Amino acid sequence: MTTASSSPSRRTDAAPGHGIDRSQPITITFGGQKYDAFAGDSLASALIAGGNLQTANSMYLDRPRGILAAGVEEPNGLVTVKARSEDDIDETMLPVTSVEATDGLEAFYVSGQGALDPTPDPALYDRKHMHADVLIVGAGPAGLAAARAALQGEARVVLIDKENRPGGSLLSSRTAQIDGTDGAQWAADTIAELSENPDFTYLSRTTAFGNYDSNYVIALQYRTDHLEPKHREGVSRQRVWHIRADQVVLAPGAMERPIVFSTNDRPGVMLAGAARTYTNRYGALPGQKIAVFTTNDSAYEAALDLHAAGAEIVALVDSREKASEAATAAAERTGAELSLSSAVIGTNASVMGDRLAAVSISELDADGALTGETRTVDADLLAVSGGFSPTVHLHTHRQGTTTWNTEIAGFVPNDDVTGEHCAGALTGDFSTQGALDTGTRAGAAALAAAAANAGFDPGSGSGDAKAPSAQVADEAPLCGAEVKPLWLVPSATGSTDDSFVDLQRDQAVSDIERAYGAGMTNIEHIKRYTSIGTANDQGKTSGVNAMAVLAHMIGEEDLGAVGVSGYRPPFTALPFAALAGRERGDLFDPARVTAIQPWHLEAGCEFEDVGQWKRPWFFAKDGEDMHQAVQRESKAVRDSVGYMDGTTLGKIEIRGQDAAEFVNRFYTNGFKLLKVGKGRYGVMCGVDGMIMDDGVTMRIADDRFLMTTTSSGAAAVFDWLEEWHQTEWPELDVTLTSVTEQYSTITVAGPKSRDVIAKVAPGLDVSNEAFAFMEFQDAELSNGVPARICRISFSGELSFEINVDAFYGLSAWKLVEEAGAEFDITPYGTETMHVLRAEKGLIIVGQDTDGTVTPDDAGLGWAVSTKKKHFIGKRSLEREDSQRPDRKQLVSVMSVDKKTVLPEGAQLIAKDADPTPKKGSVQDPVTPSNGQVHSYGFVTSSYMSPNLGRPFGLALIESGREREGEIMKSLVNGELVEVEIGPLCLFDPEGKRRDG
Amino acid sequence: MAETLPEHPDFLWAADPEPKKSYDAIVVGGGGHGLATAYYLAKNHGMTNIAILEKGWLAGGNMARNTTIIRSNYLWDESAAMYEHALKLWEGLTEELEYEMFFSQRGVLNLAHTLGDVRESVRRVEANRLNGVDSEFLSPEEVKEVCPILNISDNVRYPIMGGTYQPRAGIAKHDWVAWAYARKCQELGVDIIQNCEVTKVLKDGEKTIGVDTTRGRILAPRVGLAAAGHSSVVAKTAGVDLPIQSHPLQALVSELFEQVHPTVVMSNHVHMYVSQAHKGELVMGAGIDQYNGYGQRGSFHVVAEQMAAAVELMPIFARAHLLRTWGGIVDVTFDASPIVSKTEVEGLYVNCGWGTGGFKSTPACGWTFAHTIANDEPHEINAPFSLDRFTTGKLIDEHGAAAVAH
Amino acid sequence: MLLIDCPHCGPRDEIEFSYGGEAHVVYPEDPSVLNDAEWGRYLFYRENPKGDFAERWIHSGGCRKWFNAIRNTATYEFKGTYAMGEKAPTIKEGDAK
Amino acid sequence: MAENPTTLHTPEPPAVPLDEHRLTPAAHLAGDMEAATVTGARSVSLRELQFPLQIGLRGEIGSESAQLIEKELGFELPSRVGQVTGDPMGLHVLWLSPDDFLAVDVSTRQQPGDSDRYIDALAGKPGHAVELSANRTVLELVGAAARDVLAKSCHADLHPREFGVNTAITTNLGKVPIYLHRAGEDVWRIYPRQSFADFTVRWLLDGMKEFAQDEVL
Repeated sequence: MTTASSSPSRRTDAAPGHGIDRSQPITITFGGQKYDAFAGDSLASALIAGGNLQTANSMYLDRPRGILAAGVEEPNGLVTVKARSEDDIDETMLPVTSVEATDGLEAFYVSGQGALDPTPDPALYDRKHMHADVLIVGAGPAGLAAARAALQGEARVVLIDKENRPGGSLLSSRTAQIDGTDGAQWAADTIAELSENPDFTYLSRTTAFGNYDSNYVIALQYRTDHLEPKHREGVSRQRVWHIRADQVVLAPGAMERPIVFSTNDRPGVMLAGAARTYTNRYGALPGQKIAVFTTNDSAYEAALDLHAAGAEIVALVDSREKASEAATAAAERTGAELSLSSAVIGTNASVMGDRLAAVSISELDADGALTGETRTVDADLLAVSGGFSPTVHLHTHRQGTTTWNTEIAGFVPNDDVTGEHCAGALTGDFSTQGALDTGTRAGAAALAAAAANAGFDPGSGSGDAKAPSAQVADEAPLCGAEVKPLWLVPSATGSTDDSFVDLQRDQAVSDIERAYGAGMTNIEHIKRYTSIGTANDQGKTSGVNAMAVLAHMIGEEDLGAVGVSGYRPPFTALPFAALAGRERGDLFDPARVTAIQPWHLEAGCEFEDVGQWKRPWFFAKDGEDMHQAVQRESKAVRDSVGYMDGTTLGKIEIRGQDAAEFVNRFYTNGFKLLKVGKGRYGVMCGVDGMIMDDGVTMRIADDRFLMTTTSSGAAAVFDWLEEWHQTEWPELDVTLTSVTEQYSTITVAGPKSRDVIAKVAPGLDVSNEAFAFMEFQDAELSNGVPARICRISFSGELSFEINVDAFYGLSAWKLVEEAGAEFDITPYGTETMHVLRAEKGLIIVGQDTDGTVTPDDAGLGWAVSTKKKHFIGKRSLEREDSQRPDRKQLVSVMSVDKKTVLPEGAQLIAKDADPTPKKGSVQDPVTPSNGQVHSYGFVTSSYMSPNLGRPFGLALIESGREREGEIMKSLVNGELVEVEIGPLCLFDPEGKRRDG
Repeated sequence: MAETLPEHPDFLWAADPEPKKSYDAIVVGGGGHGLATAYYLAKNHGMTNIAILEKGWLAGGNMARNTTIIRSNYLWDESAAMYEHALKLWEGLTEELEYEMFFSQRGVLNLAHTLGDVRESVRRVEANRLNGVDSEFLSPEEVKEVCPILNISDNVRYPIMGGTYQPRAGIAKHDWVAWAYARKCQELGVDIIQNCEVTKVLKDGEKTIGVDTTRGRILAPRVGLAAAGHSSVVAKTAGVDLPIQSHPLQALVSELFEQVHPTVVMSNHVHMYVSQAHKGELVMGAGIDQYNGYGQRGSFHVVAEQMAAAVELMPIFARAHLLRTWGGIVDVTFDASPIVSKTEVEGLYVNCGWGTGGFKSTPACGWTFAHTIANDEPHEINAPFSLDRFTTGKLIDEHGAAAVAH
Repeated sequence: MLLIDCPHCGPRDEIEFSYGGEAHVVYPEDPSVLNDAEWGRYLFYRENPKGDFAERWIHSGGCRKWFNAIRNTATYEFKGTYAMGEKAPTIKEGDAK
Repeated sequence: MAENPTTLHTPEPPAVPLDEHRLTPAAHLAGDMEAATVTGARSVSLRELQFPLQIGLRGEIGSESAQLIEKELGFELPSRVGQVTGDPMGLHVLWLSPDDFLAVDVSTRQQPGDSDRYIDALAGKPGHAVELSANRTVLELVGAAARDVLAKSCHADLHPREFGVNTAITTNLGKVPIYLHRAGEDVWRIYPRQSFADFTVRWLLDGMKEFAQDEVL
């Protein structure tokens, strides 16, 4: 069964087709047309086999373009690939050369700019970490040879390669044989043989895109796009590999450069190596009448391969003066005319279409100027080779430097990255035997270095590894004096407007000329002025040519003097989703929950995110909104009893002979004389004197304290204590242990809390006399669970805190629930906790403080010892700025109308200030022209209080304590509201309720 | 076919002028700040016998590496005054410098994901309004109206609870801004000397007399340092220590997409910010790398983390591609506010510590730093940003207090 | 992803560590005798060299021990790490990156 | 060959008084864990151990305190990173830092007072002994594919050459700080803190899914 294609098939059996499986025909749909293809095809090779190499027109100039390359460097062919299945979405801006053809695939071209699919991406992505002794990038002859040499003894060797099968350049070769075996087969055999060792990992379809410090290489693997959907369930579509390698062997090859000449952008102008790859790897002939334009010998190998596959070679155009052996042989065997010291200076399309129909050829004089007659030759493909640029990207990611090598006309890496070994074409040796030799050497050297570093047994193979031997008929790699780069071919008209350097950005030589004329002599400026090198291909085909054109203008031969050939990650683009990996939805970030969480969920609790914690925010009963729920909860605590999950408070055990001294150095108040069995509230400052945390610390024993911290400050405080102990005061005998998660903490607060505790802990004497405020007792709960119960209050009410080992938390909570039922005990969340503590003027660090608030500012001057010689932050509190009388001080604020709940964050301005907000557009600031309106402070906390019967808030206000009774104003929803300043504590200022 | 951007002018600056033996003033650092400073020295203060000394290529440091966000919605009065002065200058800059720089007031959204975020957001909005900075707090639905591609549903780990919005904020094309200043400097007679690294600030006693450079000695009685992350290194040659630390800050772009993102979105809570440039690429920034570093590169996990955040908040970005990453060097102070100040050495002035605020402040920084150099006295706007505050403790704490980076 | 050689745990990835800035900055014996300028220098001023830098790290995701390192801030290469209280190792110039 | 991996999990010790009043932090996910079990060549399964005794022990190696602790343990404390002393299927001690150790007994369920003798032994001496049995839960990931599941989010080198049987380290599993102990050939114990248990289990179950499918390289 065959499907009609748009064009006659250009598939040929006269070429090997190393990369396709002719027994597995598939069909793709491209731009609405069906194309026959084979498993192993790329989208580009399938299109070329279908006789279609024209891409979308260029982005800015709307010029017709065609497929130029066969690899990731492709500048013209960008496609949108339609969703392959239900668990896939459209993906755009993919190089047509990088997409693997699979049965049923649908795609179409885009012109330099794609449209993102708005459908949420249901595909899976993940990452995996791997450690290697030797990581090899590239499974061409060099990489494979390196792997053979490195996989010895106990070595762990990883070989990654972006292609769907091993072989690299061997896949593009018609005749290569290694050790007497067909090159592509040798590559497959080598992988099979190496894979018998469990410490060898070969990752195909995997592109190393970033190379970071200490050989941390990150690679993207395509795992499922080529598979039937049934194989994909639960399997990530793409995987990002994080590989830490002791040694890295880079064998990524080299990329061919186009040549800059007039109308060099015509569809049908193709890199010679790409034409060869389409032919030999995919059995797809890109043209029938082929002209070849080269600066070196490599294109002759392509000419012979294309000829062997049935194409007519119509012209051989060589920039060099003398015919090389390869040139002579190619001319002889293809029958094509060989033009030396010549260049293609222009191209023409047929009248009927955009594709190349003819090329114009002219001789060049010794200075590179046009000379003699121009002749025109009909051709439907121009295979060009401007030389090769070693793929130095990964090397330069590590700040590795490069040197311009005039022999090969390319940048080659310098040996200046620790633990890196270069092999193959990257080194500037483009021959197959060279790849095998340098690969073997690099692999052996990497093995020896890794074995020495990691101390494993490198086996017997290290050091004397023997390279495989290559036989390649017609191989003519460019080398030495046989390269004559043609950086800028003069045009017949003198105009350089259509001599393109960056095809994707539509930038020509004339654009570089303008930039140069504007004063720019640095390639970085040129790139920015012209945008060359910034498109999808990141200048893979344009970078060196742009530098060369500039060098040409400023008369510099060494391109290294024009700029550095450095690249930034990633080597090839990768989807955001791949980097997101599994961190999506509720796996985006851990949600930390307490042992009581199942109860909260069942109760229909709303949660508040506090750091990573999910904290119960409020417990709405049937039909209640948040306001109603919080009013009810707040009242219940003051009127009867409530209970709250306080587990998230940080807890740190501090033990040692110097524990009291240690604690004392952190808090602003004294802790040395705290009695065993008692607790004390303390404020902790940073070295800058600003409040960083607060909490109650209890003395469990002479040498043992339990410090509690705020929920969000727990980790920071623990780190803070450790830092001082380890780095400043190691002589103190203390050990610190975080026990935050060892305990579940249940707060029981309200006038009836004593009754509840009496039931929950029947053996405990809960009377005021036996169990005073700020004391703790060890007790057994009624179900036999051991607990520590403290009398601590953050609400001003009689209040107890039950601490049990966390795994008992839920049962203890239920015990409280049961015991409290007769008092209508009410669960409450953080919002109610905030209302209650604010009524008492108690701060929440991080809400009523912001890193600029001293203890005195927060009304905690009483907690700052004047007797202590030292505590952290003390010196800063003595600075003039910390003593300013006009510092912002925490006070209460109440809307005069007794109705308005001030927004938290509202600013307070003078009573007579009139900022006259402009009506209408939000574009108008409050004070468009008449300057700042002075803000005296702002509201830090604000609530409706059922216990005060009015809304109230806390605010930090300049000289706030002096302003008690003063009226200020605040802007609420565009209206000015009068606000009265009050004392910090509004509810039960005498503290009568604390003891019940 | 996509819209092409207008072309740059045919002439920008002299390619390679020889430095003179002496100048009235030298600005060290040819980035945005150095160029703006030189421009305002020439234009506002008539000082045209001056030179900009750049160690590499013009505007090739942070100016070439930032994510181009411009906003003035800073919390404290002092900061708001500085950045709002900048924003007002930005609003007339295209005209003044006669250079299209794609200043686009597309607004900046700062998302709130927790109750704490909401509280701090409202505080900042209200403070901004009193300082003449346009700013408002938006509900999740209003956020969605401004930026339809945001996911405001509850089915994410940190749902969007609202956000602040500054409509006058936006973006500009960084290179074009730098070149606009450079061209005007050139016109006003300022010498722009590239590939000229200052190796030592020269003193006669406690007085500045010039600099030694890789292109020889150049004398000047006034030297202004505008070398960003390298300020510590240069200042130290004059014996001046600066309270700054230099860290890598990374950013990235995608390839070009049809426009889908009409504003600038920043989220401090999940560490990411993103805009879509005129040509269509998504421009994003990551958090600051933790370690000191001058390498103009950072660690990859810092970049990767914000990709997850981006996909969570804007699911349409799942298949956008990371095309290029890079790093700048940000110099940060203890209070996350800059230093624009005289020093203990007469005639030596420093402008540094801008952290992530450098680009957006460019015009105001240049304006006030030029004033400081020309008058040997700070402008009222930069007076609070002096070095003295690290002695008195009168800090302008923009990260302790609800600040949003970038 | 820097590779950091914790003196106690050996080489681990950077994500397990937190940075502590300049090393060997000693908390003043008696802060109260310092004037505001001296105190300000202790609080806010740290060396910021481009090149070798003695700095502190804590293996927060490992043994939780602070330690010191010599690292080049231009190349990011670690020249050595040493436990708190140990003397800084002598660093050769010109080590490869 | 296709041995049921569930048999390789550490046997559950008998119940003790008070068990009826306590729950492990991932108890609500026990059914999900059971259902996610993969058998065959790529086997992997996840369980939560039931209340093994965990005691935080502090003391400088070689100090009098360390010796007192060792006397109570009946064996030496581990003295270098990765080292575990004692019996990995009974009472053993993980090295956390040069002066920080975690004693774990997986052959018994914790009961109140279990740590008292260590606390008493250190009376008046530097160091510390802290009851931490509820601080972290112990998840056990078992099977031929267990290492692959871990490698999806653990940076550490878990290859057998570098991470032999009975090695334990402090590391991260994605964003979760954990202790990781390789207690047997294919037996990995993961110690997240109590509050992270729910997330850690769901994170691991997500990572296990693909092993129920044909292998995709």
